[in-house]
Amino acid sequence: MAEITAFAPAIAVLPFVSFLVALFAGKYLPKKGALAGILAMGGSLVLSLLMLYTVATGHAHQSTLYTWVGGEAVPYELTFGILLDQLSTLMLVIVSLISFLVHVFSLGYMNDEDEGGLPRYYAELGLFSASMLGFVFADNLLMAFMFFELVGLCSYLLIGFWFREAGPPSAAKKAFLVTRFGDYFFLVGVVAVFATFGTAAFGGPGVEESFPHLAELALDGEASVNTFGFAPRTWFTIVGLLVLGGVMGKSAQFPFHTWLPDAMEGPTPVSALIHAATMVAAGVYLVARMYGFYALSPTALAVIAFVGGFTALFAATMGVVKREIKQVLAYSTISQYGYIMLALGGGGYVAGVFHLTTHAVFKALLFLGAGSVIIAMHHNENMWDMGGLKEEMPVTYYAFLSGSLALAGIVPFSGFWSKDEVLFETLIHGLGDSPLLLGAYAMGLLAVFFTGFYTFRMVLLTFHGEPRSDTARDPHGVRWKVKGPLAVLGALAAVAGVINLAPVAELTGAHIDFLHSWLFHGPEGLNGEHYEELLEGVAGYHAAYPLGETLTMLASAAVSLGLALAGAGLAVALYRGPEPVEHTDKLGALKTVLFNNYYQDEYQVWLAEGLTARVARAADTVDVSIVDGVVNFVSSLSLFTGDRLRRVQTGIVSNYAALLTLGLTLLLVAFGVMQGWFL
Amino acid sequence: MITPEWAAAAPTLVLGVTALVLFAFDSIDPESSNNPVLAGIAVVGSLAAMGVSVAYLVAGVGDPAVELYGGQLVVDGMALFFQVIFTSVTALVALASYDYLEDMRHQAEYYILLLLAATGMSLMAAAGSLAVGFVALELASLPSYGLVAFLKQNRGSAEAGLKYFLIGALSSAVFAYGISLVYAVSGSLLIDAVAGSVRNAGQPGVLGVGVLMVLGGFAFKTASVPFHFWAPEAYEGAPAPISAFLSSASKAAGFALAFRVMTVAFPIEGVVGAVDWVLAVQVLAVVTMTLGNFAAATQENVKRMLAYSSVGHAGYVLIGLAALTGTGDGGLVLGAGMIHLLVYGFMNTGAFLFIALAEYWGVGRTFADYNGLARRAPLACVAMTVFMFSLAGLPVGGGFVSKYYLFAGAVNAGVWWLALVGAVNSALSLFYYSRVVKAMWIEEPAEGVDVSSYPSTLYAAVITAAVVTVVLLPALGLFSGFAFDAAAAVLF
Amino acid sequence: MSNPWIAIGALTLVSIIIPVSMVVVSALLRPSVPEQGKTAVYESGEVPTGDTRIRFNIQYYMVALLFVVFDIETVLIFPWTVIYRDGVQQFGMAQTLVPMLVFIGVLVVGLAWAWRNGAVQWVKSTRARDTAGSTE
Amino acid sequence: MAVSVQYYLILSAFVFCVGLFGILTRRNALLFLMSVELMLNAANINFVAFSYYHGNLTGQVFSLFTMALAAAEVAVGIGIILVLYRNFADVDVTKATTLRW
Repeated sequence: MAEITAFAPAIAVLPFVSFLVALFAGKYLPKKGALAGILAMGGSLVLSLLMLYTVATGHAHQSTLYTWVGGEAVPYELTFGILLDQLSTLMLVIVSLISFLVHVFSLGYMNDEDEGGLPRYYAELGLFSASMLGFVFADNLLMAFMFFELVGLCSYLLIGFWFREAGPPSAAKKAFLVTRFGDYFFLVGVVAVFATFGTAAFGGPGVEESFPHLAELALDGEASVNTFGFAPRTWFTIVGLLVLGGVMGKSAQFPFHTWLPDAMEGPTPVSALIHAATMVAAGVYLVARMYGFYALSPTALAVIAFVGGFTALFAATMGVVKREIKQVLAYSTISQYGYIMLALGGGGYVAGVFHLTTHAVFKALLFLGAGSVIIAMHHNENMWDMGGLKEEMPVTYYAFLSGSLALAGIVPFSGFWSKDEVLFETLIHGLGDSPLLLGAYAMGLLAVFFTGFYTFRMVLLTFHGEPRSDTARDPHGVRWKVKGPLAVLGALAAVAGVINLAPVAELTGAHIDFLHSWLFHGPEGLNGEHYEELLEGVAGYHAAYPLGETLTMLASAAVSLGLALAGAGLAVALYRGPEPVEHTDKLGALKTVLFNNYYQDEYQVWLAEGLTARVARAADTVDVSIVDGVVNFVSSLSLFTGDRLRRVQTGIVSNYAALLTLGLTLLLVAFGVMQGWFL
Repeated sequence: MITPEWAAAAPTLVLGVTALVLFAFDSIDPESSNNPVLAGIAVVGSLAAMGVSVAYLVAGVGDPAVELYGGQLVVDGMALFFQVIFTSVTALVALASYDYLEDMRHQAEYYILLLLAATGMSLMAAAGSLAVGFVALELASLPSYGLVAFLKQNRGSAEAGLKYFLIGALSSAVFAYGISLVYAVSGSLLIDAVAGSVRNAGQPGVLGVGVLMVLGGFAFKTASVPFHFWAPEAYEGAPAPISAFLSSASKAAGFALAFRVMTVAFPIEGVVGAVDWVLAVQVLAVVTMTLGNFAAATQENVKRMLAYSSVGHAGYVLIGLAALTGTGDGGLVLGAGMIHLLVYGFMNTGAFLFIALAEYWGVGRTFADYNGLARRAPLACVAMTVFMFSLAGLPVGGGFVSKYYLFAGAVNAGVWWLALVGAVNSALSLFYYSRVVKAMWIEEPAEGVDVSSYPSTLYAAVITAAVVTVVLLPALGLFSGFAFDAAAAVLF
Repeated sequence: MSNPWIAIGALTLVSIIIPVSMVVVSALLRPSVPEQGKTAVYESGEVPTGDTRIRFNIQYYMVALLFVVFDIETVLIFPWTVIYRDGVQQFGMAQTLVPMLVFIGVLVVGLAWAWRNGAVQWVKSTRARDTAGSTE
Repeated sequence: MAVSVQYYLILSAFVFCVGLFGILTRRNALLFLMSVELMLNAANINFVAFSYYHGNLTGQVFSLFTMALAAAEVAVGIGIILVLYRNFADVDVTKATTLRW
C-alpha cells in the first residue's frame, strides 16, 4: 500500500486547482466557482483528517518533494518538502475546516447577495487556502517564507476585493505594506538562518540536520556554526527576533497591528478566514513551528511574551469603545493573538497551540455570526443601529452567544480552558525564575476583564434590547448556507475545550488532557517534551507553585474567571435594558484617545508620509539630477561611441584587410615585446 | 565505444551523404522544380544526422573519445555536442529555406552548398589534427561564400559574398601560415603530438607567432575582433536563412575547433612562456563584445543590428577560452561556452529566420518598418520577442542560464572583470534588443505593409526555434551535464 | 666541403644571365631600321579595331574549373600511388583501394552533376550565332 | 650540409609579406586573389622545408592539401568576382560599398 502521506501535497494542491478552475472557468460554472472551492476544501479537510489519523497512529512524516537549488556545487539545498507532525496536521485540520465552512458561508454571503466578480472571489479564496495549507506543512523556513508571502498577497487581494470603492483598496494596501514591513525582517532572518546553519529545515523524522537542532548543538559546543562574530546565544536571539518581525506583522502584534482593523473592509467571510485560520494565524503558527529555536533564547521568549501581553491588553482597551461590530471583533482578534504570543513566550507551548485552536473556532464563529447579522442588517455594521435581533434570528444568536462566551473566557466554553491555561503557564514560569514574565502576565490578566466587557457589550448591543432602527425591526432573513456553518461552529466553540481539560485532569487524575499528550508525542526534536527540556535547560524556565500545584491552578483559574465575569457583569450593568445608552462620554479625554486607537495610525502615517515620503523625495531629487544625469550621460556616451565604432566599418574591403592586418600586427608586436620573442 | 569504429563519424557521414544524394537528384533531373523534395532531403538528412549525434551523445559514444585514422578524427563528447548544434541549425535553416527560396532558381545548389558547409562544420568539431581542421574549415567556408552571394541579382548579396570571400581568403592564408609555423616548431600536425612538443619549445617566437595566427583563423570563423569585419556585411547582405546559418552554426564551428586546438594543442601551462594566449583571448573577448554591442546599439537596420550583436555574442563565448586561467574550474567555463553556443544556435537562428519572414513579406529592414508588426503576425512576433529577450539574457529563454554560467565561470576563474564587462554589455544589449520588441508591439503600424500569406515551413522553423529556446531555460539542466563533462574531458 | 650557397648563387646567376644575354645579343646583332608601320600590331594587314582585351565566353571558365578539379585530383592521388604497394602489403587491398575509390567516386558524382547541369555544353553566344547565320 | 632552416622561414615570411602587400594595395579583385595565393604558398614553403627538417612527410602532404584548397578557393572566388562584375560592372573591390557602418 502506498503511504497515505504521499497524498499530503494534495491538501494544498486541491484548493490550488479550485483557484485555477474558478479563475478560468468560474464564469461558466453554476455557482461561479463556489462549488469547486467547496469540493476542494472538503477534499482537503478529509485528507487533513486522514493525515491527522496517520500521525496519530505513529507515522509522523517528512519528505522532500523538489530540490530546486542543490547539487555539489552549492553548499546548501533549497527544497520544497512536507512535514507532517502533530502540530502541522492539527493546524491543517483547523485551516481546512474553517476554510471549508467559510466557502459554504460565502454561498450565502456572496452568491445570495448577488455580488459581482464571484469567480475572482472564489479563485482568490482558493489560492488563499492553498497558500496557507502549503505554509502549514512546509518543512523548511524558506518554503514557509514563500507561502507566507503568498498568504500576504492573497489577503491583499481579498481585502481589496471591492476595489471600486474607496476604503478597501487603501485598507488592502495598508495590510500589505505593514505586513511587508515585518516581512523584511523575516527575509533577513531566513537568509541569516541559511548563512548560519546552511539549512532551514524545521526537522522531523529522518531529517538529520535541522536548524533548531544545530542551534542547540552549537550552544552545547557540539557543533560549530557561523555566528558572524557574535556569541552563539546572542546571534540566535538576533536571528529569532528577525524572524519574529514577520510574525508580528502577520499576527498583528503591537506595533504592527494597525492593518488588521482596517482589513475589515474586505468581505466578512474573508475576515473570518483571515482572523481565524489563515493570515493572522500564520504568524503565531510559525513561532510554534520553530519553537525549538526560540526555546533556546530566553531574551527572544521574553520579547514574545511581553509583546503578546501588551498587545492583548492594548487591543482589548481599544475594543471597548468601538461602534461597529466587526471593529470590536478585529480588536478582539489582535488581543487574542496577543494571548497566544504570551503563551508561547511564557513557556506554554501547549497552551499557545490550544488557544490557537479554540480561537480559530470561536473567532470564525463570531465573524460568520457577524456576517449573518450584517446580511440581516443590509450591510449596516453599526451596533447602535441594531438591538433586539435575538428574536429575529435565534440560530445566529445562540451560536454567537456561544462564541462570545468562549471569547470572554466563561467556564465551560472552550475559550475559558485555553485562556486559563495560557495565563496559568505564564504565571508559574513567572513565579519560577523569570520574574519578567509576571509583568506580561499582569497585562494579560487585566485584558481578561476588558475582553469580558467588550464581548458582552457587543452581544447586548446587537441582540438584546429594543430594535434601534427600521432594518433591525425587519431584518433580512438568512438561509441554511449561513446557519449551517454557524451551527457547526457554535457547537464546536462550546465544546472544543474538551481536547485539553488540563485543570479537570489535574483534579480528577484522569488523562483527559489530550492535546497535551498529543503534542508531547511528536517526532523527536519537535515535541512538547523536548521543548520543555529546552526551556528548563537552556532558557532557564522553571515552574513554581507557591500554593501547591492544584491550588495554584485553581486560584489562577478563579482569578481569570472572576475578572472575565466582572467585565461581563459591568457590560451587562451598563448596557442592559431595552434602550441602552452610550457611556463612552464618561471616559472623558480617554475616549478620544481610545477612539483614535492611541493615535497609532497617526504616527505610522506620519512615519510613512512625513518621514519616509520626505526621504523618498530627497532621494528622488538625487536620483533625477545626479543618478539620471550619470545614466543619461553614460547612455549618450555609449551611443556616441557606438556611432564612432560603426564608422570603422567603411564598407571598403581593402580597409578591412588593412585593419585586420593592423590588428594582428598589433597583437604580434605586443606579445612579442611582452614575451621577449625579439630578445 | 562503438563498433565499427568509423561509425562514430556517422553524423558527418550522414551530412556528406545527404549532400551527395542532392547532387545525384539534381543530376538526374537538373531542370526540376520539385523543390519540396530538395528541401525534404536536406531537412531529413540533417535531422537524421542530429538524431545520430544526439543518440551518440546520450549513449556516451564519445566517452572515452573514439580516435579514428590515427587520431586525425576525434569523436568525443564535445564533438558530438557541437554536431548537435550544427545539425539542428541546419535542419531549421533548410526547413525555413523552402519558403524563402520560393520561385528562385538553383535551389538544388543552395541545399547542396548548405549540406556541404554543414559537413565541414561537423568535421571541424571532430578534427584531431590541424590538417583536418584546416581542410574542414575550408570545406565549411567555401560553400558559405557561395551561399552568401546566392542572390546573384542582388547587389548587396554579391557585395557581401565578395567581402566575406576576400576576408576569408586572407584569414585562411593567415591560418595556414600559422599552422605552418606551429608545424615548424613541433614537427607534427596531430594536436596531441603538438601538445607534447610545444612544451618548452626551442623557438618561442616562431611558436608564438604561429599560435596567434592560428588564433586569427579562429577569430575569422567566429567573427571576433579583429577578423570580424566581414560579419556585419555578410550577415546583412546574405539571404536571411544563410545569415542565420553563418551566425549560429558557422560561429559554433569556429569555436568547436578553437576550443579543441587551443586547449589540447597549446595547453596554457605548457606554452605560457612562449605565448600567453589566454591573455590574448581575454583582450579579444573584451574588445569583441564591446565593439559588437556598441556598434549594434546605433544600428537602424534590424538585420545589421543582429549581425553586430552576433559579433558581441562571439565575445561572450570567448570568455569560455579567456577564463581558462588555470584557477577555478576550467570545465565549467568551457562547458558554459558550449552551452551558450547551443542556446545561441536556436535563439539567434530564430531571430534571423524571423528576419527571413519579414523579407518574405516585403517588410522593410529598419526598426521603423517593424512597427506594429505584432498586430499582423502576433505568433511570429511572440517568437521574436522570446528571441530578443533571450539574447539579451532575460530569463524567458535559455540565454539567461547560459550567460549566467559563463559569467559565473569567469568569476570562478578569477577574471571577474571579464564577467563585469560582459554584464555591462548585456545591459546595453537589452537596449537595442528591446527596440525591436517595442517597434513590434507598441508602435503604431506603418501604412502599406501587407502580411498576406503565412509561409508554413518558415513559420514552423521560427516557432520551433522559439519553443526550443524557451524549453531550454528549464531543460538546460539536462544538457549542461553533457557539456560540462565533455569540456572537462577535453581539458584533462 | 662545398658551400651550398655556391650552387644557389650559380643557379641565380645563370637564370639572370641567360635572358638578359639573349636580349642584349639580339639587340646587338639586329639591324635597326625604325619605321612607323613596324610598330603597328599587325604589320601587314588590317588596321586593328576595338580593345586589346576581349571578353571570353563564360564557358571557358567552366571548362577551366573542371580542369582544375581533375588537375588537383591528380595531385591528391599522387601520394597515394607512392604508398600503394606498401599499403596493400600491410593492410590488404580493401583498406588501401577503397578510400581512393570513394574519393574518386565523390568526384565522379560532382562531374556527373556538372555535366548534367551543362558545364561542358558549348552554348554559342548570341553574337556567334548571328555571325554563323549571316555566312550561310 | 643543407641550407639552414631559418632561411626558409625568412623566405616564406618574405613571400607572405609580398602577398599581404598585394592585398593591401591592389584594388583589382583578381590581383587580390593572386596575392592570397602567394600567402598560401608562403605557408607551403614552410611546410615543405620543415617536412624535410623534421624528417616526416606530414608537411609535404599538407602542402598538397593547401594547393587543392587554393584551387578550390580560386574557383569559388572567380565565381563571386563574376557576380560582382555583373552587379557593379567592375572588379574593383573598393567600388562595392553599398553595405557599411
